[in-house]
Amino acid sequence: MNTLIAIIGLGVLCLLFEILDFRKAIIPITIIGLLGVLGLTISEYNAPNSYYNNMIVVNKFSVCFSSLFIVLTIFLVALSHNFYENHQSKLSDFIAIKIFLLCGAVAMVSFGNLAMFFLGIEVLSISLYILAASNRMNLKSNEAGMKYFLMGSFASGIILFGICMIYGAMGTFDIAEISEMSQSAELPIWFPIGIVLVTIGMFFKVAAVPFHFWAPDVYEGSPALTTATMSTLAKVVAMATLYKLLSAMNADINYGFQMVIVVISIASMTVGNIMALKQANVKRMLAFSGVSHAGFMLMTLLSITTSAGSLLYYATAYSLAGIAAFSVILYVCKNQNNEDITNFHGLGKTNPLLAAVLTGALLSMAGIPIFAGFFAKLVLFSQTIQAGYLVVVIAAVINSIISVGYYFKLILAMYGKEPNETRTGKPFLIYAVAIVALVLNVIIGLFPSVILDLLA
Amino acid sequence: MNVSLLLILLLVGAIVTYLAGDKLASKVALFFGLASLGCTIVLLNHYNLGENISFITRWITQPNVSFALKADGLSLAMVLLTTALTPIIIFSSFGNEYKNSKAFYALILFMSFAMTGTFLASDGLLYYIFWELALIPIYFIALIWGNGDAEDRKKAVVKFFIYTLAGSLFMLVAFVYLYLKAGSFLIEDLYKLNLSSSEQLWIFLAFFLAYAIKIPLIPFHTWQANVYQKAPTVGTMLLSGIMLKMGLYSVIRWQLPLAPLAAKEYLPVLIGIGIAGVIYGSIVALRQKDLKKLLAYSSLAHVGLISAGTYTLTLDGLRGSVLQMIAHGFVVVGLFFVAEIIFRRYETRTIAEMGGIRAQTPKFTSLFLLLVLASVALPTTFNFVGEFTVLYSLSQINVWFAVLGGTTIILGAYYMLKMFQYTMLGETNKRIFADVTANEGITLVLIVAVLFFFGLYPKPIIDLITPSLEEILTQINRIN
Amino acid sequence: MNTNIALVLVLAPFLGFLINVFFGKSLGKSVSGMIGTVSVVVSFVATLYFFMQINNTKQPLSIALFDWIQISNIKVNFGFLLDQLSVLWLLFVTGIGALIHLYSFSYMHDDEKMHSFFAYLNLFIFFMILLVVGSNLLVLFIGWEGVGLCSYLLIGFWYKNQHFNDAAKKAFIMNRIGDLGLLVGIFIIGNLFSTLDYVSLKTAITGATNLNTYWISIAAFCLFIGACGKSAQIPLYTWLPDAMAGPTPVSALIHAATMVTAGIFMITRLNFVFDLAPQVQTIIAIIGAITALVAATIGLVQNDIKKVLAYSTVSQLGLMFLALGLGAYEVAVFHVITHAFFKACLFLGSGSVIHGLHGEQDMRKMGGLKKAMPITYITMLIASLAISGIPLFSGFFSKDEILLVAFEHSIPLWVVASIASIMTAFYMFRLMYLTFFNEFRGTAEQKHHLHESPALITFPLIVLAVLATIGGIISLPFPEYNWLNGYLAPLFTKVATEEHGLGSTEYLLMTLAVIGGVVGIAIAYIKYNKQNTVPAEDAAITGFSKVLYNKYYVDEIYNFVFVKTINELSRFFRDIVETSLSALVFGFGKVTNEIGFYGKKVQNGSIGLYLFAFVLGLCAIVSYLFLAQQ
Amino acid sequence: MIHIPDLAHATPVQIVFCILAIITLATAFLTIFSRNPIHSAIYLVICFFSIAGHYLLLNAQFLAIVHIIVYSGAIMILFLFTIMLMNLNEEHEVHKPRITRLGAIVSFCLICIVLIAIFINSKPIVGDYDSSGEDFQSIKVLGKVLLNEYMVPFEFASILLLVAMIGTVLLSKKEKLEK
Amino acid sequence: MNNILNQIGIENYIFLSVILFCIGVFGVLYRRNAIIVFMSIEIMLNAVNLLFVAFSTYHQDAQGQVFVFFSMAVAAAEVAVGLAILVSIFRNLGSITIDNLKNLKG
Repeated sequence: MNTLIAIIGLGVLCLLFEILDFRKAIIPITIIGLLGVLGLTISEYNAPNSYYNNMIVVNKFSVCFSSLFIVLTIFLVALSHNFYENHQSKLSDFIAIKIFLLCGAVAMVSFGNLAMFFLGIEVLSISLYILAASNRMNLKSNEAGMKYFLMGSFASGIILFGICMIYGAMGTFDIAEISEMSQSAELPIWFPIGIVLVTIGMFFKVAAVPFHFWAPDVYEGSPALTTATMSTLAKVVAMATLYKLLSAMNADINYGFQMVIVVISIASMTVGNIMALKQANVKRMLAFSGVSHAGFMLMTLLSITTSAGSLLYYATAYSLAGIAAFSVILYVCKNQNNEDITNFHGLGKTNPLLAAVLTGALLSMAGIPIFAGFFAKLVLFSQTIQAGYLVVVIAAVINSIISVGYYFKLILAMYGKEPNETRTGKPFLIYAVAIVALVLNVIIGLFPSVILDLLA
Repeated sequence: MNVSLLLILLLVGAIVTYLAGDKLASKVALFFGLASLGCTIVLLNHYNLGENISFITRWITQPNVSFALKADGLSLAMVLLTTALTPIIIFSSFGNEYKNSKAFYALILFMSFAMTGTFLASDGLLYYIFWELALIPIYFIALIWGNGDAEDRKKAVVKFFIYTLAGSLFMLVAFVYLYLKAGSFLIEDLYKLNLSSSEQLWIFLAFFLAYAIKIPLIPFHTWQANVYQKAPTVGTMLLSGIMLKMGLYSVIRWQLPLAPLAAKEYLPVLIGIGIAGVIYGSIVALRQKDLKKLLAYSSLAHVGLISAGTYTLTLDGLRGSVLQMIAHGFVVVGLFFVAEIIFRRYETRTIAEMGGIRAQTPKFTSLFLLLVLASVALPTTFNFVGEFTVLYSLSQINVWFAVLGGTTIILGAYYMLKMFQYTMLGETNKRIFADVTANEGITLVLIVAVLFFFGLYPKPIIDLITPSLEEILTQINRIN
Repeated sequence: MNTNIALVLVLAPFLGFLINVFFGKSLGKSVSGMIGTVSVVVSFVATLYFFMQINNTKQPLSIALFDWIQISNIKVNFGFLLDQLSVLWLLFVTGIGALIHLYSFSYMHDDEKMHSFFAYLNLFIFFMILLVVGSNLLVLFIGWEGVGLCSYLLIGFWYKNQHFNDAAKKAFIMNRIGDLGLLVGIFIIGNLFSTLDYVSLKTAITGATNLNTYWISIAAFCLFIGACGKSAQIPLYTWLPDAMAGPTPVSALIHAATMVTAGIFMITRLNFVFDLAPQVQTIIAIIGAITALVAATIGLVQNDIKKVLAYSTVSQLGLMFLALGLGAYEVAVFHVITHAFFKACLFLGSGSVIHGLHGEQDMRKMGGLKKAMPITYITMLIASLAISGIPLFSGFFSKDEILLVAFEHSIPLWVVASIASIMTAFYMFRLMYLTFFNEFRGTAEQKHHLHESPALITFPLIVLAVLATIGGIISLPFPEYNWLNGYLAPLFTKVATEEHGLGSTEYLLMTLAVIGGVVGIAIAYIKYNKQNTVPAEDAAITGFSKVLYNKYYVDEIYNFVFVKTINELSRFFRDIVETSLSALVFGFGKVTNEIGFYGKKVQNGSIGLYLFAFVLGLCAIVSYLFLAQQ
Repeated sequence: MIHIPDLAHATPVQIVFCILAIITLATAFLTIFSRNPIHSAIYLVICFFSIAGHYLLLNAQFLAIVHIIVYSGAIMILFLFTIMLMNLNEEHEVHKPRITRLGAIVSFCLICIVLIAIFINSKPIVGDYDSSGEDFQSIKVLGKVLLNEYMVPFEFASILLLVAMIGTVLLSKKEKLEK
Repeated sequence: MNNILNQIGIENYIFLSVILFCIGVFGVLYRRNAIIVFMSIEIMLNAVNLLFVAFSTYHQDAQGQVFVFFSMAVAAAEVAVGLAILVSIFRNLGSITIDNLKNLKG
């Protein structure tokens, strides 16, 4: 609860700064503020509580994920400095929207009532619609915003319908009550329908096949920083929320539902990876890679009672790698009008450090050891095998192999090609974010218990 | 004093080398390579005195993973191979100029680190991590410092990486499965498992895929020749000298004890695959135009024989293959170095463009010939000891295996001598072939000396590896 | 003491090798030659010491040095066994070796790489000694492969000529085919008896009651294949004539006197194994007889002086195998020794001729050398008489014993062997007449330079000629004077040939053999001396003699059946199998890439399509869960 | 099971429901089918009014009023403004490809059939509906619920609106630096 | 107070809502004019709102109606943002046909 309030306060503060003409201070203050919020959030780790008639429930799950989101936001805000250099007059808006986005995200993992869930997801989505379309003179950005908006609202409609069904079945929006009532034998069919519809809506948000079509287009069209936000923060949020929804409402995940998850998970991995192979645009490639990672993360739903820790771990690993990768992309494509892979040619020679960071990030996503991505996959595999879904794991393994194909395409471009231009300037924040994100990734890769034990 | 010191040394070496800058990198790397060799020898001494040099500590609680390094004779023998070859390989590269050499030498040491780790790890996951880690440096070494057309090289290297990764991921699944059964990744705990024969079969297959690609056994070898050809010679040496042995070592350490029933059931098939590799590799090698490719196929033939020996599941087979692994490691490094020496002078690897070198440099010729002879397992070379033991073990299973596997001594002689004839003999080449430099000479002499010393007196190594092999064998034979 | 002397015996040539390899060039030709020769002489002296000792004590010496290889329960020791057989072998190996070193001293003096020649020769002697004195099959195998290696090095000594290199390679590879057989034989023996040591093997076999004769036969057969390779028997004999590419002393030492007899040594050494495999013995005898005949027929028409001698060697080896196959080991050994004397003499003589003619080897371009090279002529004549089985020369005794044994066991074999002997007499004298009689047919330039070889060449010739003459006395066909049989008796488990006096049959046979030899010589005399026929030019050879001249086209057949096949197979594997395997692996990547390519077309940017997919997905999930489940 | 009200014995409420339902569905369809966006907008307004009628039928007067104010009053005006702004009166729409229509119709039929089939398949509600007799939907009660229990979401909705506001500003504001 | 659902039945409301929702879905798929698509989405949301109220009556519970307020707020916010995006597209493209938005694909 405190987290939420603090974040909102920070957002408002941002807007105020603009009015007070403290534009220069916005980013530092925000970062410091967010660090404070992070501390505040972590302090609640051992104090699970629920606030305001169960509207907000703070537990370990919410604290952990909120902290992850805050960390990601810190990175994203830090990257904003460089990215919005030429948009100073809108800086406060951008930052404020990011912070509100964060509070939507926090609401989504700490809701105790479906109203909060719905509002949270809408705050998040609307912020993203805006961010996607924020490059108003660029048709691609417009298109991305429009596509995202149309499909997102469509999905919101589905989610709303689902919530309505749940309400029809239970007569309440309170998660705890729903959870309690779902134990009773006589349930109207509305409840499972509602759950399924909400799940489908969330599938859209995490971009799982066949609800993924928006992702590559939107990722490609949006400004790079927004893409970074979507592919790291938004995806992780949506996944965590889906997990929380299904686990908190004690939904009956029967055999059929598990089959659906299995199929969607495998389809997401496969389609995402295969489609990514032929992409020339890096953002688009990472969008498809995100689709496949969504498929991986969906595997956690198959062992929902025990997999919170592994989801957190996977999400952390994936998003940290994503942040590191995107900071390099931001740097490389700063003054380019596209994010084609050709921009990366020879980066290994012109800028070995960032090339190494990007390589590390991609290796992490591909699941190569010592990077966190490896452990994430390992834990996931072990949980899924334990749950008895060896088939999914085999599919996941085959997909990991395919994924190496396109991750290495980028690495090859960096090391195997001659550079076609030189870049000057060493934006400190980008370097800092890239390195810190990757170092964090490696650290949790070396000491996975740090994260895994949080939600064990 | 325990084996973790060795790993730390190599890792620190990699970092220091990178920091040392381009000029000093090679020397620093050599220093650390030698230091690790020294360290290995000291450790070996401690081990022989009966001290415990293993190292184990809890790493991750959930899943239950330990940072466990266990040094028994087998591991130490392989570590010795790694740490002995690393300085030799580094030293062999002194005649070449590499761009960004600090990264190059750091990667070599890092790879050495990862491979040493693979040989030492006694925790499944740790082992897997090292196993994968070893892949990354060689990928970059081959990609960045390789030779030939960049596109072709990329294709070959990526194929290699994806292919090997593909195999090892299935191994990971197998490990996860075993972990879920045993609740720990520690090899001791995994050994205790009682798996049904169908489980063993699947686990065996998963491991087999990983190892068959890494070793490589036919028909999983298609990456090999291309990568050997494209990689810089140092990379090729690392790959063929040590990395292949990772696969073979793993068969002995992990695959056979964990799934002995499957190995026993499919014993003829497995040996057959190995022997098919011998014959196939030898025959393909006959008509190779590229010297490095020829050596790659010869390597294919040799590892085929080694794996056949391993899958006999007899003490002789295991012992012979370990001996042969070490011997082959040295000889193949030497041969690739010879290819490099010629390349330095003639800028070619095509055999047809060589010839008539002997008249110009008798010393080099003699050393080359000795390596060729070691490669064809002439008695008194280390390779003979290994090959003889392996063939002997094959004959214990079935004489025909020995006969077919033994064709290596005919075909091997055929292609190696043919190669020797067309690279070295004949009318004096018009192009001048400068005599070997001191560095080159020392490297070759060292290798040859090792081969002949252990060829005459393999007892130290036999005594080193036999107890641990016996232990593994009891593990293999625990269920019948 | 014995150990040390044995070590000196073995290591002296090796030391010579090392010195010549490392310092030969700087030491100069004479010194390096001296070192080479002296080291072999040292070995010879040491051998003499042991010979005396063993001849007196009749006790074999066994010397263990160190543990070498460990397989299963077998600990293979690196050790020596000095008994009657090995010492006898050592005697002529080192003895003839020393002579040939001496000979080479002069013969190779013009060659710039004389020091490496001596190094190789020394190395050869070392390996040969190792082969002979090894206490077990593995040490024998070291020597076995080592002499093969030296043979390779020496055949290809003039490495600038790729044909010579081809010949060297061929020799090595064909030897290796045999080596594989030997190895497999060793494996089987090891598996059967858990030991590779001769002494313990012998105790194991003689002491055992129910032996697995099936496997022993197979082992014996495999060992015989090994012997075939090394001793140039059908079907692995083709390398030996090609091996004449090497310098002549090499041909004399390796390809006539010593190395090629290794097969006989090995079979004799393991006589107790072969005795248990009568079928294999029969095969050995038959192969030996056929080889003797086939090689002799080819020898009839060869024009290269060394090729004639080479086929003669093959033929003689065939006779020895015949004896081995018939269980007459001591007879074979006897023939080995006499053959070593006269064949070395012949080769060295031919070398002297070639030396005199500056490298000319074609007999059609020789003739009339009798006057220019009297010593060579006389020594070669003696050796030729010996090989033709003219009484009182050593060859007479040994060959006659073989024929006797053959007659005792099987008339057809005796007939074949006899024919081979007659042919031998014929082509040897064909060689003599073409080389030494009538007029010189070479160029004037060569004629001008004709001269007798220097003393260093002629001295060994004389010594060998003497030995070829009197060598027979070690095994006279009278039991009381047959020293050799008595000397070797402890080696053999059963008495192969009954010690009996000479009956009338034997005398008859002997007479027949002598007549045969004389007839052979007479035909050669009529044809090549009286009529002064010169063999036709290569192109003019027709009919069956063309087949013979081309060695029954065996090389061509082998080339076609094996070498070509394997090369074609290699090409097929390289071009087809490798490519398709590679394509298969790439195929996976390609297919996924293709799918990705088409997948890109599906993602066409239309919101309508995306929503359609959304709705479809929703319907599918909902209907699966709520309609299909009921 | 769906039970079609027997018109002969239908209560007034049922008749009203039917009429409202028909109006709702018909205007919704017309909204989609009319070519002129303005017409669509008008039909939509009618549709919203009919929905408000449903609310009234269900005795949710406050909600009905809010609904009319928000939807018909605010949102529809926004739509109309935009339409006017863009001068979209008629036939701006390009010809729809057949495949689009087909796809739309197929998915419409599918989703309709599937959803309806599910609800038809489901267990019918047996027995009377609860009637607690308590007031649960007067303004007073709604206000209490909204500002007590649902205080946090209520406040949070303001964030939502704030974001939307900032967003629209962001999307329409011209930048000084932007050229 | 009598429960009105006794006369109409919750099923009928569900069917009505479902059909209305589906019409909304249909509209989204059928029309290419972005404004009409927005309207269709509004129809979808309204269908759900109607159902909320019906369920609220069914459960005799105010929460459902409260939720409708939130849903309205969300709808309003969405429309505002959506129209803002639409306007900028119109400015750049001169059209609001969503079929023209096909630059991003593949």
